Amino acid sequence: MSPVLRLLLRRLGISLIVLIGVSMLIFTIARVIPGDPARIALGPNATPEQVANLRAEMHLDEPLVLQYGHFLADVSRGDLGTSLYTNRPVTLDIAQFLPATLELVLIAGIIMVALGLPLGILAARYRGRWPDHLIRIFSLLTVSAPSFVWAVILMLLFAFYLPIFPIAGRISDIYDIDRHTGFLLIDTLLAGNIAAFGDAIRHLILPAVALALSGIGQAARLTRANMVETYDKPYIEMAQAYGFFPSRIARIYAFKPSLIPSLTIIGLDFAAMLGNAFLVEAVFAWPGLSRYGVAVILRKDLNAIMGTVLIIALTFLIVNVIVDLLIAFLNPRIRHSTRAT
Amino acid sequence: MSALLSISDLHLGFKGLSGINNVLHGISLNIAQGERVALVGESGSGKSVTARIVLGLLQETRSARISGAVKFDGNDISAMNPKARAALRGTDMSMIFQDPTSSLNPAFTIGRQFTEVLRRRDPSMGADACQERATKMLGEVSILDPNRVLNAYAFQLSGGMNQRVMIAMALANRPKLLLADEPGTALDVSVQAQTLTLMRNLVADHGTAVLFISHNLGVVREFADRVYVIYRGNIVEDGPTQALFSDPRHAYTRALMSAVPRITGAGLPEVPEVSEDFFAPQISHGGVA
Amino acid sequence: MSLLSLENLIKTFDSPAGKIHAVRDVSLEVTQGECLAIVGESGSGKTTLANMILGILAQTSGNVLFNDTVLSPKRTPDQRRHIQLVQQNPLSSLNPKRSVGASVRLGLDTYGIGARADRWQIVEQALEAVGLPANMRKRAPAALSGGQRQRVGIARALACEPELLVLDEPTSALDVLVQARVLRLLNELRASRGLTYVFITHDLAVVRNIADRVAVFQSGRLVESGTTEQIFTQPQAEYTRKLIGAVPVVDPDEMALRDKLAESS
Amino acid sequence: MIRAIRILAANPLSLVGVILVALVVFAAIFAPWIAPFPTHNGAVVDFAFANKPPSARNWMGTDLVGRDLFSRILYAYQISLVLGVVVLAIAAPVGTIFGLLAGYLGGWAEAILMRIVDVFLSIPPLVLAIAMMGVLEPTLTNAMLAVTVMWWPWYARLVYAIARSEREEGYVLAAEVIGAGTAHIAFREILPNCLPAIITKMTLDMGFVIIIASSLSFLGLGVQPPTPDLGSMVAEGARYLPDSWWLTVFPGLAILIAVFGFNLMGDGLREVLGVDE
Repeated sequence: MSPVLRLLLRRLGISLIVLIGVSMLIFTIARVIPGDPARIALGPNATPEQVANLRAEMHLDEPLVLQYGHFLADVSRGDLGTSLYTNRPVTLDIAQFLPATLELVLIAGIIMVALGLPLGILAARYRGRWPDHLIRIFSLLTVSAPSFVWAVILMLLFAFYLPIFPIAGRISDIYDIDRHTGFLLIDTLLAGNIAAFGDAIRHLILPAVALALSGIGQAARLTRANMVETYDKPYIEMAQAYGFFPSRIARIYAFKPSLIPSLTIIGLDFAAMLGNAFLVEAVFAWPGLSRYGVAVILRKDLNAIMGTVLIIALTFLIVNVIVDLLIAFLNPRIRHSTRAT
Repeated sequence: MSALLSISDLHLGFKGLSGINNVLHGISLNIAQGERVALVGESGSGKSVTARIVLGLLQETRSARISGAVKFDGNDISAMNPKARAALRGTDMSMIFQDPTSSLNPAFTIGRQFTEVLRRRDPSMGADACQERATKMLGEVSILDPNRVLNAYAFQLSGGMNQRVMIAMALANRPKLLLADEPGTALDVSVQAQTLTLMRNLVADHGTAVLFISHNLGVVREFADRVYVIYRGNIVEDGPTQALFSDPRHAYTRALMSAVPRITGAGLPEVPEVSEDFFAPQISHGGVA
Repeated sequence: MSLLSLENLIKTFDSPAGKIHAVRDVSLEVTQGECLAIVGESGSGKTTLANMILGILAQTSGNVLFNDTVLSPKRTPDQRRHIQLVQQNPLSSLNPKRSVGASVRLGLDTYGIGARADRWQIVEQALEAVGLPANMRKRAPAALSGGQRQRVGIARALACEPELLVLDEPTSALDVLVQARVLRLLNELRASRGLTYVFITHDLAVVRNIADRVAVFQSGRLVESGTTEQIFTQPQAEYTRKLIGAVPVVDPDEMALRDKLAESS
Repeated sequence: MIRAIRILAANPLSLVGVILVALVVFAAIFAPWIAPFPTHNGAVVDFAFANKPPSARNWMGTDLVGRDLFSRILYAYQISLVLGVVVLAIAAPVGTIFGLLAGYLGGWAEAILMRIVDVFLSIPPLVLAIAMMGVLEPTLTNAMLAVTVMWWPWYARLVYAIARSEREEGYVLAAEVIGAGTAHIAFREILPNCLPAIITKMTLDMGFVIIIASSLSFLGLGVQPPTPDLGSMVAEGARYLPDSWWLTVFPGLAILIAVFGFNLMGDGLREVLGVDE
């Protein structure tokens, strides 16, 4: 078995264990709720009979372990229950709202990597000199405010004072695009509507940048830190002893070995974005999972809350497995782990 | 023979939080074309920084305060701009480090790194030509399966193998001067002995001059034509290897010599760790070309 | 009388690439008061062997006997106390966040040596015994030179009042002048305290000047053992000859010895 | 100590951080005396001055019911700092003990403890806190609880990584050979070597806890009105953009200043204590 395949199977196995743990954690949180979930769900006007019926339906009369068993069995069948807020299966609700959030987070992730890594390389290359200091201040500033503050500031500057970008939403009302994937950037292209594609991009930029800002700072600092450590390695001195240009040493000799430890953390930053998307979506009225999430939370809609958190955790675990595979692909030590050490 | 490298009155200090910390107090050293010269001393004596000044690396460290002349091949390195100094490295000068395995980049194959080194001399060199030249150089360091080695990463090879690769890379561009900083100290004694013999024969064939930096008197005696002994930033004694080893005159050199345990079992003599006499003026046995 | 005996010790590690035989069926005796050198290059299994003697690592099979008692890998405090270690790297062997005195005192507190009130005094005596000033106990390891740290390491081991010291490359990280002084100290301590040494090293020149007997290891096997004189004048194994032949030497008579060995092979 | 002062002096940014943090702490402690309108802390209305832009009377303007924004921000700092201190005072020790045991003991303890930590870390931090606040009543105590529950695993992970590498150091081997107990080695030998990193992280985290707590209240899941909170102030004001810009900009800047201060200070501390990133 190839080392990469072995790693993939191992990671999937661990992810499954973690996912079961997550389901236990979510279940625990949901059962911590003070009061009777059935009563809360039905509201104050329900008859005791109705409450009793719902209690039985939700297995609330059985011991906790059995309740968890029912929950796990349902989840593994892909059944997250019915939302008490929309009266639809939670899976349907999530399928409707998740693509908008994923699109936002993915674009923000791309912005984070595309800006954060070069800034980090630049800072490491000029460590201790003014570009390094400037990038340090920038990075510290970006991580010093929650993304909703950046969202508000960006909106004020680039949607109100300088009306370059639209204020809110995913796309202008004039475009009527068939939803195939739920990802508007893809759907507009499928529809062959370039103008709508451009419009969707213009809507994406401010929320994505607001979401990415703190990630850019973190990625830059992380890349710099790992590269500065690499700069102390003998092989960098060797590259210098062979007279390679400093910029080439930075971009190639120091960057590649430093990228591997950086990637894991960048994966975690990506996870943080899934959470921060809630804040940015609220500011820009982005029709994503956040709106749904906040709505179901305010209504104590347990099934929907548990479903939403579970899906987000699953998304995060998938991202992590992808990051691990990427690392395995980039790291010759894993690809060629044939010789015992 | 004219001097290939001539260092005169070299001073070095590092500016720290609590003032300047002086490391070299005006050392002078000469190497002729094709000559093997050793700089021997204990840790912190200033031997490694000397090599890094010759290479022009320390000049780029902002905290370093350097004065004195370093002439290589008739040109004053200290007067050059960083670009001109970099142009010498990897072409007319090259270096071998203490631990071969950690001195090779873990993210690239040996072949890729070899190609980059060859293109320092000739940027237009094609992939096939590089492969051919690398294979030939690996053959010179007695590597029997060059293709496997070129496709491997450093961590897949043994320390001795990596040391041979380093030697091959260092000599691939036919440098005039090779700097060797404690080569192979991280390796097992038997492997170190083999690779040192190999290196000695190769530089003799190529006519490459070597500045050999070591703390090990035995290794120095077997490798060098001439020796400089350095103690706390001062050269205390210099001369042809034979003369210096048979008749050490400086108190520090004598202490160092007597402290080396002998395989004949001469016992462990009482030696001082520091002494006033260690700071006595330099003694020269001559023999400078 | 043998203080330590190793009977058919075997240590095998599992790795993704298969089993690694670190120590393959080794039997050895160490007599009370002697210095036995264990010599080998990297991968010879000498450190694994040391860890089994110290009870840090459980053997796969075989026995470690101390004073004719079989030691299980789960040692009693008393069994631990009598076998102590001096490590190679004086930089990492002392806790950077604790004072020199606290490190030396650990053994006293662990075994209840001396009255609580007297222990700092015992620590100071231990430091003086290895040639360090008593007031060094309040210093941080970072303020010490390599040689001083190594002396602290020796003082820490001796504070436990052991019978056997395992010395794992104790001088190979030191400069030659410092090494010479530490080796002399070790010789003096062995004589004055009746200690027994297991001296692990790759440096044959050091071995020649400190050991009574030598055991040569290669790839986990005991290749050859004998008195120091025997090993250096009439080595039997080809590997031993090769090791001695590779030692960089400084004297003409050393070269003569090497050449003689080369001829006889 | 002298070295620390020298490094700080050579690093003006860290000094700025220390000053910002000092100002924020000072403002929070002495809010009742500094605030021009100390009563605006609670449910007060003054419609004559409702929704006014910054002026000499109200430096940062007034909110929709006429309360002085500057006074409310000072009081909001109180809440933020108390929350940060309480959360870290619980999360850091709990995580540290988890991480130390997993890192030093290895084997089964490591596998089980770190899988538990993995479970917590595989839900994005804010989402876990949001989910908990979803089932709990939105009060200050519950907000602290939710943030603490999501926070401790990060300390476990940090300390675990350090302890695992320290485990290989010679001084641990030395203590084991001498026969010192597990508790001694974990808490007396290894823990002191983790402390610089823990202290640095706690300083940086003061800022991040403020961010997370304000995020919760921004979503309406944290401290409830009329108690002043920076996050809910921004949320309230965002509906009146761009005309009443001061309603969002000043609370937003207040968060930025406090967190930036802790970040600069933590960054400087990292250098003084010699902690890797």
